[in-house]
Amino acid sequence: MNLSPDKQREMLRQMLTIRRFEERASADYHAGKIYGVVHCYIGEEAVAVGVCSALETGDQIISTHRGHGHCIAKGADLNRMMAELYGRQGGYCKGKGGSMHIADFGIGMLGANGIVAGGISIVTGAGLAAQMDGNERVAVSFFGDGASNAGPFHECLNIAAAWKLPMLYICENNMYAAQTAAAATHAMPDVAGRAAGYGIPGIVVDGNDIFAVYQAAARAVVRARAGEGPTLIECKTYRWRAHTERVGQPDFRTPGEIESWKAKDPITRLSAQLIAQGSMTDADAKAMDDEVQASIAASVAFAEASPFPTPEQALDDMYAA
Amino acid sequence: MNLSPDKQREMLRQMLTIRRFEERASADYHAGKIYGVVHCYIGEEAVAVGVCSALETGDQIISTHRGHGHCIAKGADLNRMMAELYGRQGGYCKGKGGSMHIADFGIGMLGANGIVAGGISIVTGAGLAAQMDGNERVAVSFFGDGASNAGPFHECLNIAAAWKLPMLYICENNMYAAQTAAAATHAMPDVAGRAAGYGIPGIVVDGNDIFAVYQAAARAVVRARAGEGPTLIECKTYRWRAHTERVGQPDFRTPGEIESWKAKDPITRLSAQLIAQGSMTDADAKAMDDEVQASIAASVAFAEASPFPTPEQALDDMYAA
Amino acid sequence: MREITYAQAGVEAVAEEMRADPRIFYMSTDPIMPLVKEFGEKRVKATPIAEAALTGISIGAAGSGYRPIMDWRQVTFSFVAMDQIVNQAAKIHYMFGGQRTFPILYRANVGGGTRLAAQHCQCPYSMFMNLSGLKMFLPSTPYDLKGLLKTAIRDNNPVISFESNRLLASKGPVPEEDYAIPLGVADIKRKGSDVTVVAIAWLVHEALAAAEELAKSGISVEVVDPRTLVPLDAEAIRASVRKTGRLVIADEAGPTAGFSAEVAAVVTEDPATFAGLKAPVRRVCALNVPIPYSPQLEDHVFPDRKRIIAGIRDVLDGARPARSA
Amino acid sequence: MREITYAQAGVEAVAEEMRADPRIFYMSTDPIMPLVKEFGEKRVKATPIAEAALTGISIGAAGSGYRPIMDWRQVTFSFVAMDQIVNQAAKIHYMFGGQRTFPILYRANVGGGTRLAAQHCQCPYSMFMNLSGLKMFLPSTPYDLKGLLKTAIRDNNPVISFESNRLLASKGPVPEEDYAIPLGVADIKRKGSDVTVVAIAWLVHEALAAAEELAKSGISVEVVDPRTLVPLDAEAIRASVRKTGRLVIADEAGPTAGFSAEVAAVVTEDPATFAGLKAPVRRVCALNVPIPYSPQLEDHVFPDRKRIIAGIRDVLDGARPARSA
Ligand SMILES: Cc1ncc(C[n+]2csc(CCOP(=O)(O)OP(=O)(O)O)c2C)c(N)n1
Ligand SMILES: Cc1ncc(C[n+]2csc(CCOP(=O)(O)OP(=O)(O)O)c2C)c(N)n1
Ligand SMILES: [Mg+2]
Ligand SMILES: [Mg+2]
Repeated sequence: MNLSPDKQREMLRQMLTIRRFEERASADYHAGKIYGVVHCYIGEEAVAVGVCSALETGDQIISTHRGHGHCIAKGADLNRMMAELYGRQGGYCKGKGGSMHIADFGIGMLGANGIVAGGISIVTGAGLAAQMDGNERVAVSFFGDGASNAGPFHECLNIAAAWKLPMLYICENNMYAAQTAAAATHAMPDVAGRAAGYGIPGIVVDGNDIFAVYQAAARAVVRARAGEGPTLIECKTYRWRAHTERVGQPDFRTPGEIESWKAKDPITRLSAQLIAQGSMTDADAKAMDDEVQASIAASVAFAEASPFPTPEQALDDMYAA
Repeated sequence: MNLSPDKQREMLRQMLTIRRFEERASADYHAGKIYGVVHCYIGEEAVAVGVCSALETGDQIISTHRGHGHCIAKGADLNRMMAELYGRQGGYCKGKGGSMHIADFGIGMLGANGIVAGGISIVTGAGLAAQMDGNERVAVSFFGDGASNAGPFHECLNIAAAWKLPMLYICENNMYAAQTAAAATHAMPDVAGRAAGYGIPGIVVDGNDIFAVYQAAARAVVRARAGEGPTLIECKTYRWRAHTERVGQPDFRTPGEIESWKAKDPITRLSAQLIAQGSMTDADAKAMDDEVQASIAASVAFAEASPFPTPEQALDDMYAA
Repeated sequence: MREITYAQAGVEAVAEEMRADPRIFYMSTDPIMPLVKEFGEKRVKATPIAEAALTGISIGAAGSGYRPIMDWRQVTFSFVAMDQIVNQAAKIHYMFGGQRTFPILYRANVGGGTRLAAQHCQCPYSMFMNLSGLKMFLPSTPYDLKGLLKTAIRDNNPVISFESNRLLASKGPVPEEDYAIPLGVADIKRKGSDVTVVAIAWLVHEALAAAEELAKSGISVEVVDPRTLVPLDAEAIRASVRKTGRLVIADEAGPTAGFSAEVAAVVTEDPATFAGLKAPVRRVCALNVPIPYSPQLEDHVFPDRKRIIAGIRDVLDGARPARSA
Repeated sequence: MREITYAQAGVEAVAEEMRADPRIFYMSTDPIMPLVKEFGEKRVKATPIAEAALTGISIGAAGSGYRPIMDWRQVTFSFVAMDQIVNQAAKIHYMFGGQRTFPILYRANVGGGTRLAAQHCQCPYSMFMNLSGLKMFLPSTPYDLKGLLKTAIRDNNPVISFESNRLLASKGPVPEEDYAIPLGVADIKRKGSDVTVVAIAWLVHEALAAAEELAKSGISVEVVDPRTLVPLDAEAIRASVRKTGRLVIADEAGPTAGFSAEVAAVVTEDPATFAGLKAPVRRVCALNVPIPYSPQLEDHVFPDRKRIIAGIRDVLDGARPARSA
């Protein structure tokens, strides 16, 4: 692993951006400024950032209902993200999508998706396109442990394996699908064990160790660019907050379990590592956080300055010309 | 394996019945007496008969578009089967179903099914019912290599494994899905290798060796009745005839390949074994075939004597009372 | 009479029937807690996210003597199970010549107002109506929901209960005693003489509000709630239109080949009703786009009392001109 | 002009467009051999039986600059892919604010007459019509099929080509030169003055036969073929009905919330057309059951020229009575 200190600091900054963005998004959701639903990624930041740090421009990813982290890790513009959550004209989807449908095709982020496992095949199509282009691009599907039990997981892994598509399948195993424990719905604890059935590598990594995630992803990217086909990477991680920010939904996880995972915070961990190895001082860390906070505040200001769509704009974008 | 000579002869008789039934059904299809489509199971008889010989009354099975063999192996009435193919009132479905929708719920045969992989979940529901009944019954899903690439295969194997359902999943790998070779659509030659991902046994057997099939099924039945959960059994076999009896459809298989599999005819093989071990004489074999032929002829007579449905009967059976 | 919410009415119906019949069990990706508490995890199953398989599993369990309830939750999630719905559940009784009965209740939440955008705000019940073989309803009150659910759970066929997201928290009177509402019977939610509004779910309440408003200007609106979508109580709708001579159909779904088109057709193809029709029929539906997220956009797309009033005024003004031939 | 079959017209349209645009590729569980021969296995892919994934893969490939054609073959098989159709393909352009275009052609065979029973004999296009976001057509001749397919392949949106099983082998004139037929334009297949029959696919031919028969008794039938289902050429239908004053709708599908209901609604909600309507509209559709196997049963369920004639006679006899109010 040959990560420059700059790159490592950039990884920390991205994780922190996700964290701060979502702290703000959940607060603004509860304040009634963001509508519908918000699913927070807090606690899982090392997965999105670790994987996306192994990608290059032109590589494509797809996300889930829990999409802010993937957007930010792929380089999405915070202003347009926040404006979308605020339902404004300046948002990525002109206020038509909201949190569950945020996308930036320009940077290769093919969208959050409200359907569990709904994005896996779409991004596999991006992988097929990359293969047909012959330009060594890769495509990455992020999905949850819950999604790994759905039909599209199987259909796509088989197709990608049979066609040797340049794909990374990243299972974010946070041990729960909404209120239901993965232990109750999976016969085996490791989703990665299913890869062997398709003749492709299946790898389990500590999803809170950003370097482990990065390394596994980087290897899979090399394999994919070389035309050797897909890899399934399972990142064991945990979400700190409830499944959604909607109030009144049950959460059966014990405080002890939640606390034990907070102790494994990927951000604290990387920050401590960088400071320990002399790549950063405490003051640098503080400055970075201030900068990040400022960028979030700026995104809110941008969102608030952006007008709501006019009712008639509901009729725009129905068909492409 | 403790199969009495009677039982072994019965297995031969059943395979022969499937063979003769389908020879007649395809001839009558080409003669215009049977409509729509007929998918022949000829060459694969050892799978249905081997598996169903390990079952008891009360166990349930489901079939595919290629359903005659499973019906006969589970004990369906030839008269009502043939009458259904002839589209008559006396048929299993009163002429509403035809070859792709033949069923006998009374004997635990939950139907042929026109949708590839469409039956896997239905029979898994029968397995769930058996588990809830607590009566040690099992349920069996037959499906093709093609179906093993479809979502329901994955969803059901995972559910059955997680819930320890008393299920047998029997993949009839005849190396083709219609015109498409399994080698082109599966990254791995063995479908059974996918079982490990669900933590259940995955077994490959020679699907033309009826005793091998029987033995694997019998073990899986013991496991299922003991509450230990499902087994995936992959039976390597081959269909002799084209995918369907419809004319003008391409068949890319080489004559050499087809001939090589005809040389592995499961019926000739069992018949030779029974004669060699002294359980049957040549004359017995001839007599058995005559009896089987007579039963087929009788089924045709039954079908021909059964009236066509009246047009108004199209409105019957829309809803259950 | 005591008042309970629409959501509670649903839970009560299921709980009462589950108490009465041990063959009923419940499956859902996230089960309803009071049901789990009362009946345990064996009968109220938390499932993997595999609605396609579970929809089929419910068919097989039904054919084996059980009476499953499969809760798809948002109707959105039922689309992964559409093969099992269209090709299996809707056809299995008929296709096999009536060999077995398949008593299954499917539950699905529909409708907008939740700011959840295109995938989660859908009213696609008309897609299911187009099938032959499934019964289905979409009630507008806790009373109707509970009564129809009870009938559905006792029915020996697959039945879909569509339930309105917008009404989950709304309250209404529901008796303590056992009762059931037959499928296929419309309810006149308000009597009137000038115009018939056929409305479903949330739009029933919007139509009632519109009627109240128009009553002030002396316009008498009859609000007919079919409640059941299949079988549709066409005769109740026709009788009302024969009386008033005018028809507005209010539906949260889009118009195209929808419930609203079906109501327009059953009215205009009946000679006696057609003869009494004094004005063109009028559909008041969602605009023909996916549902957008931003509140201003979403509210613009969905029909409401204002648009119903406008629709009523149109059919009152646009009286049928003299016959042209 | 040379005559080719409906099936050949489909292959020709695809082949010509594939020659012109290297970004087009084709996926199907069993590919069309002439296409494989000409374009090779890379551009004409034999896929696993995984229509759900492949429908999604076509979306992703389209969003990445390709123009995929996904051939579901029988529409029956599209139901396993319904989530990708309803929740993704139909909404993705709108939901993301028009960021990308998704030029995809889905092909699906529909209709009965093949003795393949309930699962394989289906006409569920109306279910797709109810969605907002998809364009679709169902042509009745080789000429129309080829021309509409060419337009669809060049369109920058997902378009569904429904193609009639009953017409695959039917022949008709198709010019050698390139041509395209715009979506949303109906074709008057026969001019007449007494009654309008709006028909699609095979029923166009049955309607023409009915018209020929009735001409002998001096009844002049106009046959309107909308060809495109979405967007529907409502104005052409209305204009014809304004001229004839009578409407019969002939559709191989069942009536409920179907294409036929939509046509009835667009006619009866238009004031000018409604004013000119001399008789109730009439739907001539399949009976409301799944399709049975046995020929006598199947033929009884589907509508045909005889039922169209009966429907026409009904609307001619049942002239509108004097206004009741
Ligand atoms: C097909 C489908 N079924 C159900 C849902 C409702 N739902 C939304 S998120 C979710 C849990 C997803 O769990 P997982 O895949 O593990 O992702 P996580 O939320 O843990 O990140 C469920 C059941 C859905 N969106 N789509
Ligand atoms: C969902 C679906 N897609 C496509 C088809 C068309 N089809 C019918 S049989 C078949 C091949 C099935 O192959 P396999 O599962 O291996 O069974 P086999 O015919 O070899 O016994 C196909 C593609 C179908 N019936 N259902
Ligand atoms: Mg999870
Ligand atoms: Mg096969």
